[in-house]
Amino acid sequence: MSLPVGALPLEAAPIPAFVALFAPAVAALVLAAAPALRRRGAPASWVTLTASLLATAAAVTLLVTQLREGGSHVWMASWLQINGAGVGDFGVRLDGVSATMLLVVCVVATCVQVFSLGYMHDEKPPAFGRYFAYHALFLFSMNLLVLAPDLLQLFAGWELVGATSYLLIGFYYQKPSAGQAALKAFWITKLADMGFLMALMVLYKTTGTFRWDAAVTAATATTVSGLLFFAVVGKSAQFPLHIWLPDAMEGPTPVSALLHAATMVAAGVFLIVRANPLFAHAPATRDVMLLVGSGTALFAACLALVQTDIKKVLAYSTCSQLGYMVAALGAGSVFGGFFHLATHAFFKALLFLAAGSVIHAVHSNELADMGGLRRRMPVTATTFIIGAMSLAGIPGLAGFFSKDLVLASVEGRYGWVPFGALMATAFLTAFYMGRVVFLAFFGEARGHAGHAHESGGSLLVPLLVLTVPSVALGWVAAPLAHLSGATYELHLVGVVPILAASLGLGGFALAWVVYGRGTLVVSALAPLERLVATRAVNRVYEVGYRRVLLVVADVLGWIDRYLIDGLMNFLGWSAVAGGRALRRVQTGNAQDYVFAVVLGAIALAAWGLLP
Amino acid sequence: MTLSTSILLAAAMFSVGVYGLLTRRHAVAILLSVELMANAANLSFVAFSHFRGGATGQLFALFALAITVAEVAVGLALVLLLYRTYGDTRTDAAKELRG
Amino acid sequence: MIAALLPVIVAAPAVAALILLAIPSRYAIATRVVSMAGATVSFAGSVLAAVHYDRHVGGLQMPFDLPLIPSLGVHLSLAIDGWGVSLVLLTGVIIFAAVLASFTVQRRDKEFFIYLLVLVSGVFGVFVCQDLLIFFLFYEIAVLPMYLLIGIWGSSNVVPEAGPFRFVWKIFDVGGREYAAMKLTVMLLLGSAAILVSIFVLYQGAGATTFNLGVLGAVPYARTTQIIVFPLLWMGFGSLGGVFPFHTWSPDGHAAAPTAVSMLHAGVLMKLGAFGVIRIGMMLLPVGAAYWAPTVGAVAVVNILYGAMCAMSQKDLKYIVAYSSVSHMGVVMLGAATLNATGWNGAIFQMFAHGVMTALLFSLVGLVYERAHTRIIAKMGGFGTIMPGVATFFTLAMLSSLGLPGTAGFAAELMVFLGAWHGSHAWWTIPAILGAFVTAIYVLRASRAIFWGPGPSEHFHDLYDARGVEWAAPIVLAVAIVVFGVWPRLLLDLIDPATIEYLRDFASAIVRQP
Amino acid sequence: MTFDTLRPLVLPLAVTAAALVVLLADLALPPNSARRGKVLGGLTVALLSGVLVASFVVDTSGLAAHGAYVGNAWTTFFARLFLVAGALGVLGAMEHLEAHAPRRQGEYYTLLLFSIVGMMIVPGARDLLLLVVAFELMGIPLYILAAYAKTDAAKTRKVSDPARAFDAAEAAKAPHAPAAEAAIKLYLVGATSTAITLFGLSLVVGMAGTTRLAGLFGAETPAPITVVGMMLVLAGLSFKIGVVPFHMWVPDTYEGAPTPFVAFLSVAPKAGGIAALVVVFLLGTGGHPGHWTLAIAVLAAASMTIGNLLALPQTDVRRLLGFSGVAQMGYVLLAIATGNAEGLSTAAFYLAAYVFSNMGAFLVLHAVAADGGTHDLAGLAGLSRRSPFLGLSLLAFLLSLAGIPFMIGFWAKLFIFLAAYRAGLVGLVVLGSVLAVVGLFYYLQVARAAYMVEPTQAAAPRVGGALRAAILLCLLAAAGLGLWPAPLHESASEAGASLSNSLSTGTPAPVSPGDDSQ
Repeated sequence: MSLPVGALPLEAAPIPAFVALFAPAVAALVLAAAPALRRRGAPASWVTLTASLLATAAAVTLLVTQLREGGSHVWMASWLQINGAGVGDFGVRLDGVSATMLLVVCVVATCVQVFSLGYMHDEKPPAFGRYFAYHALFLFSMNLLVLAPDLLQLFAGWELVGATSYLLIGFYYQKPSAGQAALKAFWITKLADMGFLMALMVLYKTTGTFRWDAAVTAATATTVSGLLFFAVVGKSAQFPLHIWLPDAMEGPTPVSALLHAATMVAAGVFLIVRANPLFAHAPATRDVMLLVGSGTALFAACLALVQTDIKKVLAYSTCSQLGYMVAALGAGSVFGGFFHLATHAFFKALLFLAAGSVIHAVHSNELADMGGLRRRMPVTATTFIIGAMSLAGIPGLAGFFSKDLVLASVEGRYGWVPFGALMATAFLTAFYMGRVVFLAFFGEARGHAGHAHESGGSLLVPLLVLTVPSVALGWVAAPLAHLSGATYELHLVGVVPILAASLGLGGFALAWVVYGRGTLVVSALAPLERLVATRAVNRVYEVGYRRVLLVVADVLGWIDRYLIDGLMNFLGWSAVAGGRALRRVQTGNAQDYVFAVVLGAIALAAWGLLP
Repeated sequence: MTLSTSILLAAAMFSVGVYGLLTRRHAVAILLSVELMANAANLSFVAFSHFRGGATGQLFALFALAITVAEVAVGLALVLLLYRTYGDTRTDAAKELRG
Repeated sequence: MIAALLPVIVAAPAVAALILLAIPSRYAIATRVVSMAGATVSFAGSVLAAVHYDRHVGGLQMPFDLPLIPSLGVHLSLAIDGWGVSLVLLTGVIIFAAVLASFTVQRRDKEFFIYLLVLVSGVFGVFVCQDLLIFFLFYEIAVLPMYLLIGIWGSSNVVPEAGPFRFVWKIFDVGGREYAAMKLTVMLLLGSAAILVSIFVLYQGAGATTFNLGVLGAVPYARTTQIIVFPLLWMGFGSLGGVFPFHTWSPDGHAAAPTAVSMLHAGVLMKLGAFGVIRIGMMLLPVGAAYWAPTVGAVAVVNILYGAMCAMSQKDLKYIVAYSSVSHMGVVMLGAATLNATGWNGAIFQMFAHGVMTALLFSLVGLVYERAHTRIIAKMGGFGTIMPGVATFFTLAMLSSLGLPGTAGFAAELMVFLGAWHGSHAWWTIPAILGAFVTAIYVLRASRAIFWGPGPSEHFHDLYDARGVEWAAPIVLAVAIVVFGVWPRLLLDLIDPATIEYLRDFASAIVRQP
Repeated sequence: MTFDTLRPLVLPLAVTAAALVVLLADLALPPNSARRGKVLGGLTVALLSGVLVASFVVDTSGLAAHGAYVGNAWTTFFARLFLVAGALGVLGAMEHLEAHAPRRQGEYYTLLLFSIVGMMIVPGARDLLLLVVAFELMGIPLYILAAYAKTDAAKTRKVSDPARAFDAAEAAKAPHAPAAEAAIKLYLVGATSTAITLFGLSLVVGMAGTTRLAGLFGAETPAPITVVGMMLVLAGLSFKIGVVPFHMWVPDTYEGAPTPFVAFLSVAPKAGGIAALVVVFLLGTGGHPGHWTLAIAVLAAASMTIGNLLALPQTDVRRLLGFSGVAQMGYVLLAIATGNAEGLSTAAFYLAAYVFSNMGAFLVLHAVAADGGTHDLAGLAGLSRRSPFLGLSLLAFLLSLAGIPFMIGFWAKLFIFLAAYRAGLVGLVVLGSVLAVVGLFYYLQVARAAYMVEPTQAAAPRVGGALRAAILLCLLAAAGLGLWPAPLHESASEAGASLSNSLSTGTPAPVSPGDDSQ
């Protein structure tokens, strides 16, 4: 099997790549192997943070190198040995996409970890240490995924981030709801991952490798990409497998920021970007992606309208934005999807962290317990509003550029239906973000909000850091596009950008009218609230789990114990029963014994007389 | 009297012995029945010897007699023991060992 | 010195057992030291064998031969190949951990160690033996002590049966340790009966001069013979390998067994069965194997899915782990049935992976049981707060069980699934993968029910985390899971050359089939 | 008649002499001497061991008594087997006799020795007359020995020391040991069998006109009446082996007779019976695979099945071992049914293995019961903790009987199955190996009692030195030969081959009386 162009043995990989991959791994190992260190709390956080900073520095170096030199390089070793040949690549693949993604991941992760220093400060030291150990493991897994030279390693990273997500959602494992949410998240993504596994098998059977750039027929490409997309639907929380993401908000807020907004859920999108050679040959899959993506975007945005929990609003918003990305990729705009991923990672992380800051201050997730925080927490409020505007696509902010790109890419497809949906979503996005902003930061303080204080430095610094890309990333779209092998032209004037911008502004305006001024009560949302309260999609899964899976399991368990095992027991019992029955022949009367002898003799003699 | 009638006689005698063996309760009667069976064998030995020539059968019958005598001697001792233990000489008195 | 390595590995535990016989039972420490020494010698020997095995040369190495009954051609002949090395290593790791985990045995500890060590000698013997009859002999040795180990030191099922048929339970004392021990023994020995008959056929068919596996492997048995005998071997060995429907001893047996015994039994002994199917059944009867492979594969898939579903319905922690073994052994058998290198590598690797993983699970379940005195999941909850270490290891084992990358379980299942998809019956893969998904459901469900949730009830306030030497077994096993999970080539480089050789022989036998 | 013509018979003759020596010593010793038992028992064991040693020194091959007796490896093998069984039986019984019948010990040993003489002649007999006499010499002392404990009944009935009894109430209900009943059952079935044998023989011998085995059948198909005769002989001989349906005395006698005697009764006479069967049906029929081969196979199947099934529900270990013995003899018949040298050698091997395993098991049982215990499963409760030695030995013997590796019994079963398989008796092999698992089930029930049930008393049973030595010897043999079966296997093969040779080359033609050339 020949290695792809530019493949180098693992030993020759540049040191930064190693650092980015293994610094968090070492941190995770150290924290796993040294419980004394971990259980002390603070030292654990420093171990993880050091690793993250190292990884970030490495990522910067790698990106700079990429910007300067470009090209794509693979350093790897075979992970399996089958029939005398190496199978599966373990190593790093460096190109524009992975370098960009690596930087996004590392920066957001570092910010989140710094934020966590303050946010999780009240945890007991062992829990604090455990939290940071998980973070180190997560960063390793995510980098493993990002740097993967083939789909096998990507899958490994994919599964590992899933497991870390499970651990982090269930971080407050004593809370039953957290446990439930962790299981739900893991099960649903795991179900979707079966698609990934199948894709690996199909790919391996036809090409003997797990590379996404292997030459395949259109049929194989469609199968593989379709299966991969199924995995993406789970991981990136697309309809109908999106239900785990809102529940995942049970985890600590920084975790929601990092895993369930910025990076892990975006892994699905990243996968499509990576495996573009496969998807490019599969128009059918792309069509499905377009429809699912735009549908999810609109659907989730509607759900976000009526959430009362600030994190849930953001969670549905994440679903919705991921729908944007998927739709863009479905429309064939790889860079559009990827760019939105990058901007979204920053502003959504920012939003979540700012929300975390708020929650930290008011000790509640409910919007009803907030209000008027703009004066009490000015920095948090400002950064949140900037993030919200970026998300809503206010011109000039990062979100505007990427959203514009997405919208442009779906223009005219399927009789403008996806376009319409995404446009509507843009409006709704602005509206629900406006709702949050006005409910939380404006108006009268409710509940604890009156006593809230601005958070400390370790919470605010990450916010400020993340504000920068949330605002400015749009202006460096061109070099990023170049890195990904695409071209990007900035066009601010056109039907789409202007429409999108005005919809965004309109959404905010409407939100101000409804929630800021309170002059208009939107009774139209009432049916939607009722609809959401039915949890219809969730019910389907619950029935599948409780009424089908568990019942079938119980029936099979019964069959195993009573029929299959029962048969074995019956055989054993019948032998003993046979022995018992035969015992009666042994009467104890000597004459009967003699009788048996005589009978035996007669039988034998008769046998002898037979011809 | 031919060989076959002698053998048939022996067989009949043997059968009578078997019948007695199976139906009599008294240990001594049973011993007698066994003796009848053994003597049926002796009769057959001698009959063969008589009709077919050669002394083998007669020789064998002598040995067989000696053996059965030894056996019966032991048997009677056992009957005595039976009586002493159970106060009865019917074999079905001793049926504690079973199952 | 290397020439004597295999006999040393095999004999060390038995010798330790003999020494134990001479030590008065009141010397608890000496008992443990001697047992540990026996286990350590074997463990070190197996590591040495793995290091020393020359994988570039391949084939059977470190031969040892002792004619036992020359007139029949019975030789105590030991040699090792890549498969053997992996499985000997597995056994070494597990007996090492199992002896450590048994340090807490209080009642009749000397006897316990004696049986445990004798059993392990048998296991080692099977993996390195190159003589069919001696193979069988060691196989029996490995199976038999289980009766006493479970019957004396086992625990009885405490989940009360419900439903209209519970009287059946009363009749048989189902779930009782003696019931479990007897059922296990009888079912496995029924399997042995089938194996014995098959051995006769093979021996006689080869001219009745030798039992050497290499020689027998080269004998082209008639097609009919192969087709008749292979299922006998499959079912015979399969009864130990947990093949449906001969698996029912396994839940009761594993559940009733004491910790170390469960570890050994699920960790190593079930592998003996699967190894027997592959090494004896498939290698000696290739045509029969090829003929029956679809059936073997289909039953393996049933094992995977059915075992997983049954595990989900269990209320007793040990039963869950036991049924998960049934399910995972299905993966091994599925790999075997693929008849290709990927699947076979996967099967052998899965033997290792599942061995280590399930041993870890059982050692932890043992720890929990020792403290909580219950195995009923419904009664547990929130143990994570007070036994965080156990919870962590348990989570690791569970994640390996569901095939998380980075744990040994992943590489194994991946290869098996790849092999199955590559094979002639690709459809097997789909239910098998579904089974893997169901595994994810039941293992995490159990893990959550035990360790998560609000702190434990009053009843369990005096629980405590693992202590001192109790850590040793989980650590050893967890390290094995992670090391071989992260870099499976450590083993695959040993397994693969052997697989290639076997596969070559297999393929040529199919080609020149009568 | 020179000594040379008797040389093949030197071993049985030596044992006869030994019996007379013991008889005289018994008369010579003062009746109330305390050391009487030790001297007599020791003497017997010493003499038997001497003969055993002699069997390795003296060449006993050749014809004796005008060809009525043939000595070869087969007879030597069996002679040693009987000598070992006898010695072990005496060792095991010594303390028991001393305690229960101090004044009748001489009789016991003498009778035992006479029985052994009979046994030793049977395998080499080539003349029906000699065979019948030897067979009866073997059998008649056994009737007496079975009734030997005639006074035991009363003793066992009332438990002397309730504190040492397992459970006073249980013990009161437990069947006491009615030696009379045991003996009378053995006797009645035995006498009937003798009569049947004699009647059968009268037909066979009458038709053939000779008592020499070699002359019983010509080349032509035997007449129906001869066949009937042979079948009756088969029925008669089967009693001694205790195969179904001639087995019913077995458990009752085992339960009622004194256990040390049962230890001997359960192995040696069975081997003698098998030897007689082999002589009559392989040599006598000139190897005609006729009805009898099939009949023997049917008996084997019936014994294996019924014996194993009936052993399952037993709680008295003596009965359990009795039924298991029925099954074990089924396995031996399986070997005989092959009718070839390999089958014969495996049968010989099996019998040797059976001697050690079964005697050992009975002796352990006796050791437990002798010290105030009982013979049932409850009596064994916790044995492994009361006495690790007895527990381990019992386990070893049980595993050997069940055919588990590294015990001699494993090889025995293996060889038999292999031989049977090679002779084409595949169905019986399958049946046998499945039933072996059933066998394991009940053997493990015994092991369960010894290992898993909590002991009801802590003290180890007091075991006399001789009994302990006997158990140890059995254990060493069962385990040692299990680890290294080659020597026994070689010698059994040789034995089987020598018998088979004399079959294929034809036994020497019937020698006319007065011809002393051989």
